[in-house]
Parts: sequence; structure tokens; C-alpha cells
Amino acid sequence: MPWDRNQMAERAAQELEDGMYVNLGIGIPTLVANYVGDKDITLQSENGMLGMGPFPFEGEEDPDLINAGKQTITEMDRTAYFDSAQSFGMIRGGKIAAAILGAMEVAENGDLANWMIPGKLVKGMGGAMDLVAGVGRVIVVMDHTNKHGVSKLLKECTLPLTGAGVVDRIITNLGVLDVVEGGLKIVETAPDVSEDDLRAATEATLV
Amino acid sequence: MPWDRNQMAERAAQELEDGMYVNLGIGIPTLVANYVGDKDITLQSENGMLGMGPFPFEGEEDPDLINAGKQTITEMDRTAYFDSAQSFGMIRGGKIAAAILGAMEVAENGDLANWMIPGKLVKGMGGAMDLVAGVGRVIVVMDHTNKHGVSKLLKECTLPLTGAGVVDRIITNLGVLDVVEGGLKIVETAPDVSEDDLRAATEATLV
Amino acid sequence: MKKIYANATEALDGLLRDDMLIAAGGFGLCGIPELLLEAIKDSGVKNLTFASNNAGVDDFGIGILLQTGQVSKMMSSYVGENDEFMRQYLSGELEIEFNPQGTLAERMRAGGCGIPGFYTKTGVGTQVAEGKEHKDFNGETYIMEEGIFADLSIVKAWKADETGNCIFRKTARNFNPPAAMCGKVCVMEVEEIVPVGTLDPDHIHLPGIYVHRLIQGEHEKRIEQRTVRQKEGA
Amino acid sequence: MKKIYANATEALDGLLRDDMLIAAGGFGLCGIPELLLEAIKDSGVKNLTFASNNAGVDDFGIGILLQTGQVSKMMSSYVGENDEFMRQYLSGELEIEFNPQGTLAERMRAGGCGIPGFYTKTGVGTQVAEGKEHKDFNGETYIMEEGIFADLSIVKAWKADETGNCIFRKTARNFNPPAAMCGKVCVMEVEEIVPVGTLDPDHIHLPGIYVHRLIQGEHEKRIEQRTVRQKEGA
Repeated sequence: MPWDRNQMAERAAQELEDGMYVNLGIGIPTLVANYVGDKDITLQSENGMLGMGPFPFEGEEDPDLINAGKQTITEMDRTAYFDSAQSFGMIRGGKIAAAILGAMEVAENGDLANWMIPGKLVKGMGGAMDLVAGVGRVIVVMDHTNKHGVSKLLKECTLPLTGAGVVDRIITNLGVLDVVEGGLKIVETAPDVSEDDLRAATEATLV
Repeated sequence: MPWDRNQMAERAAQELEDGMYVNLGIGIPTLVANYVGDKDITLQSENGMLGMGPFPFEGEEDPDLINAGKQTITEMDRTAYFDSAQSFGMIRGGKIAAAILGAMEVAENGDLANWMIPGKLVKGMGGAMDLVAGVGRVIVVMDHTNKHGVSKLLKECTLPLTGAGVVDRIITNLGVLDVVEGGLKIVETAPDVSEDDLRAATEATLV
Repeated sequence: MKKIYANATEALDGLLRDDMLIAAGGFGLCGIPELLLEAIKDSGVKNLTFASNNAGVDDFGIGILLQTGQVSKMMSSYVGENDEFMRQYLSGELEIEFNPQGTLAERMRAGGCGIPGFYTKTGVGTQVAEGKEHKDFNGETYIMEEGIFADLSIVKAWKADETGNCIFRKTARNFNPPAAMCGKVCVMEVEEIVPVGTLDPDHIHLPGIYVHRLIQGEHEKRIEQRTVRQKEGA
Repeated sequence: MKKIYANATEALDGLLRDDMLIAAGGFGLCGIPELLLEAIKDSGVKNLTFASNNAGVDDFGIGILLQTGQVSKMMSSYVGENDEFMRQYLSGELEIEFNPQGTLAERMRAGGCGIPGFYTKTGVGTQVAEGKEHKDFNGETYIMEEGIFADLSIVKAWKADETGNCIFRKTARNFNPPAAMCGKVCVMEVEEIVPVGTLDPDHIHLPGIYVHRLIQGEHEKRIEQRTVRQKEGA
């Protein structure tokens, strides 16, 4: 049985090690925070915060305290605030150990597309290009195929890139794959998903 | 009668206007602070401070509070501290209205030499190159001639430069000169110093 | 050193002109100079270019200047919250230069620090790199991005003293310091002006040297995405 | 996340090797990592290159590593306070790369921010510009300076919490934040380690993400130029 959203998030949480500073994207990646357990993980919000806490209780929302998705959040004992230049300085400078983010397409060479569909609504890349270029490890969490059943793991991306050759690992509802020399390598499959199932759903070269 | 050190500093203080942020070099420029009177001047110390106060009283020295000359100083109500990258960011970015500094040589095209005598002791340029390249107005305060009576206002600098074409105004014991198209222009002479006296002591072209 | 003005309109007096480049602080609707934006709307100045991470929402933030058609170009990283923006962009009324968020912040800081260009890996191999100088350092390719030198900076802080030394609050700091640094003139709005000497010199986030004009005012501080959790057992 | 070590020697364990590049905080003798420098001396590691604004004095700061001949190169802006330095330099034992002070600070920050090169007007037309790439922006000439990527950063702060979030005190901040940022590993010494939650998140000067190892210790904090004024009427 393929993983659901929460199971994908739970699997992604296994990528995180004690002491890591991590940036989580919007969507499924946000759920990863629910599964870090006892591990001492510090979350960065790229609008200027390390040590991001959970959503506030009703009535305790602070307009001066939001995350990169513009949602109200809370601070923690370890929190530090800083400005956007400093925030992306630490991202670009490789101080963030890992980013977990969603994607529209990933290519077998690690190319990532997740910011723009030409001709459709153009919203902008936000901090995604900085994150994929700068952090230590880029982990993509996404459905293996789109709603039409077409593979999102491609030989080449068709959409404008967010970064070239930047993805390290992909966690989908069907399994876990690494970007290696020559293509993608299956690391693990979801329960009751066979490697053949996964191959059948994948356009990218599997090595 | 030529100006003495204090009179040169007093004359230099006239260059400063209300509201200015100013960097004062070591030596005579330091004395300028004694002559700003009622003008609201904020002194920068390039090691990371705006709003530099006077020397501390005996027994109140703080090892964490020094100026760019490594001397113990004090803070003021308006003081703000910052790191060296920020400090030189504001210098390089033109936020400091004026720097008043000493020199070994100034050339008629505004070249300045004040950091190195080849073959002799080499101490380093400290923040001088950043200051002359970045601040709004560079005012040199120095004796008109060296101890051998040789002009320090030259057609061309003989010593390694601190900055090329950076000086705006020169205040010497003999008078005040501006760097203009074609050479130096006498703005003012010290009391009982004639323009001819000043010309006689100057190698640089006077226009 | 008289930096304090009575209100946003007076603080902007003599600083606004058509076709100018304005750098604005804020992220989403958090920490935006809402009073100054309102005064710019009232001034009627037009053909503005804004360097600002976002474009506000339809009726708040820079959005109010889009409604009036006063903005001709945005330099931003994300504008997804604004329908009017999309309409003007798709109809060709509005130009947009997309900047990766960190590149935009660093470009502002660079401009403020007298750095006209710097190299970054961000955007290499993407549309963002097109037309930009590429250079290799230690076997890796980088692109050159240019410093932003704005005609005017408008920013919002929490508290400032009378000399403009100021502090921000939580994530409302965001783009405000770099935006403040990159303008020829910087006008700041704060929630409270305090006497000189009130703020600890070690706690100043942005020294007054960057702040030329200062106003105090009431801020709406609108929340864009109100998200909450339930108290356990509630 | 265990960052706290018992002493400087343990904090440096496994990090030192000959020929490495170390970025050190401090200006003059103010805010220098004195405990870590002492431990580096004791380690006997040699052929070190230091990126540090100054070289200490003969018997304090980096000076103690010059006495033992462990330093082969300095990247500094001013070394005038150190006689042994001058002797070694003039005799050719020691190499020096002079950097304008602001260029040195910005090179460290750039390295820490993933920026391998940037353009500055500082030093154009001087010896500092020789051999460097020149480029014109808006009719003015700039030179390219490269980011510093150090093998190790050693810095000193006033107080840090257990996660490494720290604050500096007055002008002892100086080069410490940029030096901390540019190292692959950063070891910090502080006067006091406080429990997490003690420091106001808005007052942190350098977030703990930059600090990998942390020690607390007694500091001499020597004053280089004791200057005082007389009380009036005294």
C-alpha cells in the first residue's frame, strides 16, 4: 500500500538527525515536524527565525510572528530572530543541514521544478531557489505521479527549473529514491509496493 | 602665524554640520571632537560603534569598549554597537558623511598616501582604504610640509596610495585647499600667512 | 538632528517623484510600512518601481498602490496573494522582475554596503540566470547579481529613539534592515518613538545612521493567514 | 545537540591540523578568543594561516603563536602592535596579506554567506588592487574580492545559551560574527553559558546555528591602550 501524506512525512522525518537545523517547505513537508519525536531538530523559517514553534492557541496569534507561509506561529526557548539578508546568508552559506520541500517535477539528474507553470498563474519562487542552491541536503517529498497518473520523476524536467542538479533524495508515496550517477536509485519501497510497481510509475532512468 | 595642532582641529570642526555622522582618524583629527561645540555630531568608531563618547574616568575603563585606536572610551545615550562587517558596510555604502584623517602625502589629483613607507615598518592600512573609498567627504588634516620643510602637497604621491583621487579638502597649518579640476585651490589661509607663503610651501599645482 | 516628523505625508514631503525606485521592508503583510504606503497612495505619484519581497494583498500593503495603478514594476520573490497584481501582470500593465528571496535581500544589503555586484549559486541553471554573468570559483559556477540602489527606502520598525536607532519585533524584522540600508533616503515608521538612551546600545538592530526621517503611528498589523491549534482537552 | 565542552583543549579536539586556515574574531585585544588561542599554542599545530584583523601583542592574542613560530601567514589589516611579528615578517619567516579592514570583514561575511566574490571600491588604484579583477559599474571602477572560507573559526562572545545563541558586549563584537560565519566549524568561548530561554530571541547577535562547540571560561580581557580623563575639579 502506498504511503499517505502523513506516512510520507513520517518517512521524511527519518532523514533528520539530532542537532540538525532544517527548513521545511509548505504542504507535506510541514507535517514532518509532527514526526521528529525525541530528536533535537531546530526549524528555520526563512523569513527570519530559527526555532520555529507550533501554531498559537486561539487568541494568542501575533501579527509580528509568522512563518514563511505567512501563517501565525509561536516561538520557543531556543528561538533567535534575524533579518532576511542574514537568513538567506545562512541558507546560501550551507549552514542549514537539510531542506524538505515539495516539487512538481524532479529529473534523474537532480533538476528540480516547483515554482512556475508557464502560461498559468505565476506566483514567484520565494525562497525555494536559494534553499535548493544552498542547503546541505535537498529532500523532495511529493506524490510519485500527478493526478493524471503521469510520472513526476522524469528524464528531463519540462517546467522551468528551480535548481539544476540539486536534489539528493526523493520520497514519494511509492518509495524512496536517491539521485546518483546515471539516474535514480531505489532506496526503499512503501509497504506492498514492489520495485516493479515503482518502475512502472517512473519515467526517469532507474539504476 | 600658522595654525597649531589645536587650531587646525578647530578649523576642521567647521567642516562639520549638524546631524552629520563622522569618522575621525588618529592624531590631530581626534582633537576635532573638542571643537564641535553645539553641533549635533555623531562619531563613528570603525571597530563597531556609532556615538563614541570621551575617555573614561580613571577606574571606569572597560576592556570591551575601545575605539579604532584601541584606546578605552565611553558610550553615550545615542550609542549603537554593531559588528565589523556592518560597520564597514555603512562606510563603504556612503552613510558616513565625512572622514577627517591625517596623511603623509596628498597629490593635486586627490591621491592620498598615509599607510606605508616601503622598506620601513609596515603596519597595515587598517580601515583607512575603506574610509577614503566610501565616505561622503574626505578631509585631510596635516602639516603642510614634513620635518625637512618639504611640501606634503605634491604633484604626484611618491608613497603607496591609500586611495586614488579621494581627497576633497586639505587643512594644513598654513591654510585650507580644495582638490579641483587641474590641481589644488586655496580656500583660505591661516592668519598672517599669505597666499604667496602658501604657494612657496606647496609643490602641487595651485589653480 | 531633527528626524521626527508629524505624520507620513510630512515625512515624505519632497522625496516622492514619478518613475522612482522604492525599496520597501516587510514580508507578506508582516512588518510592512503601512502608513507610508497609504501616504504614497495619497500623493498620487506614479510609475513607481518597488523592490519588495511581496506585493501585499488587494486592499493592504503595496496592493493599494496596484489598485490605483501607481506601480509599473515590481522586483519581488513572491506575489501569489494578490489578484489585482495577477490581472495587471497578465494584461501587460505591470512588469515583474522575479528575484529569489535571498538574492533580493542580499541585493538590497549589497546596495546599502556599497557593493555593486556579488556572486551567488542561487538560480544557476534557471531562468533567473539568463543574461547574467557567469563565473567559476573552485570549479563551481556562480552568477553575478547586482546591488540595489534605491531612491527611497520605506520601512517599519517596532521602536526607535529620536536619533533613529531602532529595534524590530520577532519576524517583523525580515526585509526591513536591508531595505533601509539601500535607499538614498530612508523613512521609517514605528509603533513608538522613545527618548534617546532608552534602548540598550547592544540591542539596536539598525543604527540611526540609516534612518533619515521618522514617524510614529497606529498600525493595523493585519494577519494574512490566521492559523491556530486547539488547546489539548479543549 | 551537545555543544558544550569542558575546556578549550577538548573543544578543539580533532579540529586542528597543520597548514589550516583559521578565522579569528577580535579587534586589537578586544573580544579575542584568548582561551582557544592558548589551547592552539599548547596543541603544537603549525604552519597556520590566520584571517584576523590584528596579530595581538607579543605575549597575548595571536602573538603567543608567533612566539612559538606556529603561524606562517596572516591575513590582516593592521599589525602595528607586535614587534615579534615585524621581526618575522622582515626576515621572511612570516607572510602577510594585507586586507583593508572592511574588505577583510566583508570577505569573512561573504564566505559565511556562500558568496565567493564581490566588488568593492576599496583599494582601487592601490597596491591592494594589483592582480585583482577590475570591473566598471555605472562608470566607476571596482575590484573583486573573494570570500574567505576558513577551515576553523575561533571566536569569543559574552554570553551564549546551550544551543549557541549568543550576545556580544559593546565593541567586543567587532570581527566575531563574520569570523564565526566563515568557518567550516566554529568554536566559541564565552564568559557565561546561560540556560536556553534566558536570552531574548530578539537580542541574539549570532544564532546558534553558527556555533558548533562552546566553552565557558575566565577571561583576562587585557586592555591595550588605557586612556582616561580627569574628573573636573579633581
